[in-house]
Amino acid sequence: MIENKVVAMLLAGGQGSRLKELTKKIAKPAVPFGGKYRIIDFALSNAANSGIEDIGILTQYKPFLLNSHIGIGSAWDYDRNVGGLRILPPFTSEDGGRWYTGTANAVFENIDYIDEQDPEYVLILSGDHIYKMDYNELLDYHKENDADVSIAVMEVPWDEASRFGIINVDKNNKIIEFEEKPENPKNNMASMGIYMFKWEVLRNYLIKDDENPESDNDFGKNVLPMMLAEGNKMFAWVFDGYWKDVGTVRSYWEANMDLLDPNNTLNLYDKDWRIYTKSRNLPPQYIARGSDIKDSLVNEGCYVMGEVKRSILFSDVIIEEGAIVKDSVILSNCVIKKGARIYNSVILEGVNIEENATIGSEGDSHIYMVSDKNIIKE
Amino acid sequence: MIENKVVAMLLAGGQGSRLKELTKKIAKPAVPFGGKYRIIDFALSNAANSGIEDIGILTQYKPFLLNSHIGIGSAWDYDRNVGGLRILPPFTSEDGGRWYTGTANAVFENIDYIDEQDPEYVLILSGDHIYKMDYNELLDYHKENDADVSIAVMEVPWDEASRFGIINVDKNNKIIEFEEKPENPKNNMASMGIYMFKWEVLRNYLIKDDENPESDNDFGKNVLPMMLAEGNKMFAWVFDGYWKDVGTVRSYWEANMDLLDPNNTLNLYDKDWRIYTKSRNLPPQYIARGSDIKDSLVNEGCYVMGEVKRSILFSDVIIEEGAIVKDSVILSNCVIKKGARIYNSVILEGVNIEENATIGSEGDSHIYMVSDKNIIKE
Amino acid sequence: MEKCLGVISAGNLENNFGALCIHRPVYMLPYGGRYRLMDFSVSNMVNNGIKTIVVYTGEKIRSTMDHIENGRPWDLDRRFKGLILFPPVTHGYTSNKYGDIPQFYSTMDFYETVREDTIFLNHPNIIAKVDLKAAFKYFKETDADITFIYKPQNDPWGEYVNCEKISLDEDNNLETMGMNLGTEKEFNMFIRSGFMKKEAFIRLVKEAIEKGDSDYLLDAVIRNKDKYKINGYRFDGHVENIRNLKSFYDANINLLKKDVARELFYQGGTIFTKTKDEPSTLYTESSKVQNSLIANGCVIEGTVENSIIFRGVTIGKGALVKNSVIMQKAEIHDNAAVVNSILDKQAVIGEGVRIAGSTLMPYVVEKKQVIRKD
Amino acid sequence: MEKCLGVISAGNLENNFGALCIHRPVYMLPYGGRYRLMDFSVSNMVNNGIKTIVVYTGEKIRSTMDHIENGRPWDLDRRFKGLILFPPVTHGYTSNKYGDIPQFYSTMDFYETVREDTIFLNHPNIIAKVDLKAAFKYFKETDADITFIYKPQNDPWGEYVNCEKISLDEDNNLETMGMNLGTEKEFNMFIRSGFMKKEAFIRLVKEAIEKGDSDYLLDAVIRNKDKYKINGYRFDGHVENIRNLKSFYDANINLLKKDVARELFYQGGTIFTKTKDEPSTLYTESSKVQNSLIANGCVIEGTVENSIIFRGVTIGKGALVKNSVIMQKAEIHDNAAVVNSILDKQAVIGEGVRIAGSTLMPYVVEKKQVIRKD
Repeated sequence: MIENKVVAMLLAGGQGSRLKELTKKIAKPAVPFGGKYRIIDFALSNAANSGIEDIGILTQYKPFLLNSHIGIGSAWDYDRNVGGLRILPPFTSEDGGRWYTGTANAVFENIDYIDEQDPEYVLILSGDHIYKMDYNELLDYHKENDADVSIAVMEVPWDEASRFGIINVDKNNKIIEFEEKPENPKNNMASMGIYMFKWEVLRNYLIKDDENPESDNDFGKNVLPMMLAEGNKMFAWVFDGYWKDVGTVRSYWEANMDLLDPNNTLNLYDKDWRIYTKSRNLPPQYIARGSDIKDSLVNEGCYVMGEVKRSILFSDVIIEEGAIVKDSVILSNCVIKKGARIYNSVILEGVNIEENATIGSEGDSHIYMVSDKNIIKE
Repeated sequence: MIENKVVAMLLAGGQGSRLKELTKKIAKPAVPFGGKYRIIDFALSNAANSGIEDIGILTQYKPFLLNSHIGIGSAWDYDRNVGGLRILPPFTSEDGGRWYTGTANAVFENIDYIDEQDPEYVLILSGDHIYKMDYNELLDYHKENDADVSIAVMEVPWDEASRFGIINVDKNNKIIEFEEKPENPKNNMASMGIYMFKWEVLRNYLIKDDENPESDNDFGKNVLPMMLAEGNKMFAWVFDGYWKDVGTVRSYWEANMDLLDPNNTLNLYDKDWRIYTKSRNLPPQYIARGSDIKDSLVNEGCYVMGEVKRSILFSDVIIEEGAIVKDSVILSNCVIKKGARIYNSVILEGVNIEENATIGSEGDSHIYMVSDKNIIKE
Repeated sequence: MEKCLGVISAGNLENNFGALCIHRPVYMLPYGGRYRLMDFSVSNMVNNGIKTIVVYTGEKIRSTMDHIENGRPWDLDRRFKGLILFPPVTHGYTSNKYGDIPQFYSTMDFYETVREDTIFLNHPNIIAKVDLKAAFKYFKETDADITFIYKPQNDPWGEYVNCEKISLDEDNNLETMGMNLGTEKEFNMFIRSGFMKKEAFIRLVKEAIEKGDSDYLLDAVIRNKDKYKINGYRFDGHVENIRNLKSFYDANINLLKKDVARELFYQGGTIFTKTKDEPSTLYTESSKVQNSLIANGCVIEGTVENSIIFRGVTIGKGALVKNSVIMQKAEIHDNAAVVNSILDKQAVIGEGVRIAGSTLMPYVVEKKQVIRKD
Repeated sequence: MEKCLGVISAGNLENNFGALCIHRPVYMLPYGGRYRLMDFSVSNMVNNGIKTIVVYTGEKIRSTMDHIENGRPWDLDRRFKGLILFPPVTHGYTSNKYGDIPQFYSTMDFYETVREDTIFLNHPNIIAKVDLKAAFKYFKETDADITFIYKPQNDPWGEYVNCEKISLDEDNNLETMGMNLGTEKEFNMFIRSGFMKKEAFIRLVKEAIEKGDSDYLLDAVIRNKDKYKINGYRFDGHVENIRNLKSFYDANINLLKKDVARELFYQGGTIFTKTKDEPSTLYTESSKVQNSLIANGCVIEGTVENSIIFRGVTIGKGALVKNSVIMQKAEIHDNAAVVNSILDKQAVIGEGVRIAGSTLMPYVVEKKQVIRKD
């Protein structure tokens, strides 16, 4: 065993149905974000930048695009033949096949994989969140406290606290109570779904949880409360950077728009903490004479002849002459034809907006999600 | 689409229960063979040497060791981020998860994967067989005949023909009849379970087969007979090299012993058709003063002080002073202690044979399979 | 193309490029916003099915090794086949010789053992998206020993003086090959790519060494042209023949033409290059960009016109960049002006500084050079 | 060890190895049946957690590149960190200079940008399985600028004359460093490995260039030893200091000692090397092997005693190989005899040929040399 070895298990099976058309064909971690990324890139890049050498990706729901995005992990330098990144879908053994029934069960089913890596610590991550975090800080905190589990938490606005799993702590940040979406929260510290466990402790509890037929095999609902009840040393580690769980179409749009704020704390230009993604090897963007781009992020392969304001263009987007795009997110391979006007919209991959079509209006308070089949107003 | 592009689909889900203890913890393709290989290495190396660039490995039963053996495919030069080798276990979609129900179903469930590679031909392989074959010869034959499917066949002894799927052909080797394990075979040409399909044809039949609730979703039993009945162009391609399906303990032992015959047609020393396997990076073997090795294959990491005759030692085997090993196959990490005598045996991985113990005897007609729990006599 | 081996051999023209080639060979010159010249050669071979490519690196090998990453961008970082670098041999027989013949000779073992029977020779400083499969078919069908690829080049202004010129008979067989001196308004420009039977290649190299009469393979071909069947394959697409600073600058600026960009970037497959993980480019409130090619990772607050901007460049408020080629991570500070210039990597143009060249002779700022107002 | 950078710099001793080093640097000499010398350096660093390793290759770079495969055998073929080769610069300031200082200087940019703050310097021609984690801990705990690793070497016969000798005070701080002339029967042999703060390394290199007083880093250290805290870390394991043909031969034959083989092959982790996909070794009816180390892929029909046999060697019927080192793919035909010899790769000893050296001066057969009876 290498000292302090950490294996990360990244839960990437989430369906994310509130994202509607965005997750119709793909799992939530595969949803495009920020001009060139997919949501899972953030957790994967955090792991790579934190020097975590072994990572298992737990997939289940519609893994096809996710598999092809991740490949063998080359973009994150995880393409090692021994260790590195492994995609871990459900499999079958003597007693037949079993689908993952919950977050804890997904890890339980892969105890053999983790044992083979022989780690001291296991880090549970979710592929659903957008944030930059150095997991070494969590690890250091975990070791200082000699904790059995350390949970990353962050302050949320008091009026939103009842939407989260709230964690109550003593003055040393030792966890004394979990409250799952409490009506009257005592606290506004929400769990981020990021857990650092001692592997030997987690291993025992995963087996124990599996033996309980009443359990939903979920970390937040079952495993962590059981550990607390049995007196394990559990600490909360407070994170204060940018973090977003893009659960709805509006929060998805907002999180994208956040990137245009020059003071946004998710600085994508930080050379010391790059977010990596699969490269599409496209040529540079071409900005034509007569175009007008301001306050926008534009990716490779785009061809811009029209007007783009406060918007994000993913790769290979064409904005024709006279088209206007404002306060919008245009995913890859879209064409916004001549004279079309787009406001406050999320245009899904490969959608063509016809000439002179109009979606939304300047100053509109709604968000529009446009697929090739329909427009959802939110 | 690249001209003549072939995607191989390698069926590696087989349980191989007649191999007894050898397949207790692993799938048959992961069974060790020939001093340093696992059975699947032959099909994988054939594919690599034939220049096939994309290969999907269909796993289901106990894939753990197989996954760790294959890794990302580095040993076979398949560790590419786009294309290359992909392990394809069952997965879930909107209508829930489905385990592979048969050989054809396993391929059917991965139509999306194959479509993404966009091949002209799909080659179906099995990970259960030991042979060297240039699949280009099969492809050339397939193209010459403009066949919908070409099946590799080989002559088997007449008295064994009723154990195989027998293929009856006309004078041009066009297939006219399938007989599954016929009591009175008309022919001794047996199917090797290696099929070259036009992908568009196979694709249709996979969908058709899936729609038939009566089908077992098996190539040999269902898909190929249906294709024949519907008048597709099907040809048999005759292979005349070494080929072995090691179905039983005895045939496993025999196939290993074949390698000691200097005239064996499975020449492992052929530099133009290497069999690749995961490297364990062990130091050379050490042959001590006083040892006596003849007619044997010995692998890296071995330490031989005793007598070894007509035997195969896998890696890291220790033969102590005065021990005798004859006509036997000793898998990795075994220790044969002082004075022990082993005849006609297959010793499973990591077994220690105690001092002065005896298994079998010189000239014995039985084969012994020795695990750490028991000895099976066959 | 499975049986064809790609051979990239670049020669040494560094002196024609001044400060741009102090630390890099010509084929490593940045081009088109995110590429190096050689990316076009290698990608075109890979997209046409060539699986093994050897590169004679020349002496300035560090930048090549850093960029090529053992072939990773082209999926050529393989156990078998893939991309192989041959740095120059600096000891033994070949060490003090000029020309490509001694370098080819030093790797004869390699040619004699590989299974490929055809060699595709390529000069990476000439960019052309030739359909190699079609050219290879022609080479095979005519059973030539050597097929040279040429372009009929219209050249009323003598811009292509010193380029290679070939003439062919009515059956497309080679008559002569030499240097174009501009005596005709149109000539057949040999683009220094072509197919050659491996046995002919080996024989030409060995005989040149034995006779001591040629240091360069092309010379050996000419001397022995009657012994081989040599013909030409005509290419009519766009060609950039980059042989000095001016043609390098023009080749970049030409990419602002839609047709040229479409052909070189898209036709016949993707151009692969080393991935840099830059985020998208940010255009701020004050940016104004017209007719320019912009790579990722830039932050643009100023005005950009008719220019090629590489990855990670920052252009400050009030700054003007016009008719220029700005390489990776260059910084142009507020209110600076850069006109008709080439900025090498990480060059810094300080606040308010104004530099300008002419389109005939662009102003070159060296790698990491800092120009400030004093 | 995350913050420590491995630096392998080999110098040029090729002349001491005659025909064995015409085409390879010393650190590429085959060793132990399937390895090259440098495999031990690189593997030991990797097994101790060093993630970035740079290698100053020297001029004979082709064999190095072929073997190292961009770091693949050590899982160092990475996008970030990994193994980096620095071939010598053959242009500009450093091109005509001897010594390691100019080469280090030519890569100053690299040292100034990497995040590691410590450098582990290693000489690949000295094999020692030092527990680098323990040594690094000592370096950190003593807050030294430089920690040299040494072995107390018993040398009654003066075999280690010309090796580096150091003396330390009672607190283990460096007093002197020079060349051992055999005046003492036991001396502290510096094994040319050690840790150094990156800032000290950069300062030493830059000052040496500015003052022009040292071409070698070790010279610069000695000249400035009062400016730095320099101490020693004692290593008591087995050391092979390979500096000429005799010590190279002995180092191979020493692996027949069980203790030496166990320490060098197994202690502290696996030695990784390029994989060759050889099948197991076949011993036929007529083979007789005693006290020998045999790699895979051999076919042995003759007699082998006290020898090291590399991968893919064939030894014919009635042939005798004794006290010899037989490198990869050598062929020893029927009834030949090879005693006290070193056969380089692919050497061929024809039927019935007998060659013999002495253990003090083994007979060397060059790569691909064929010796036949006439």
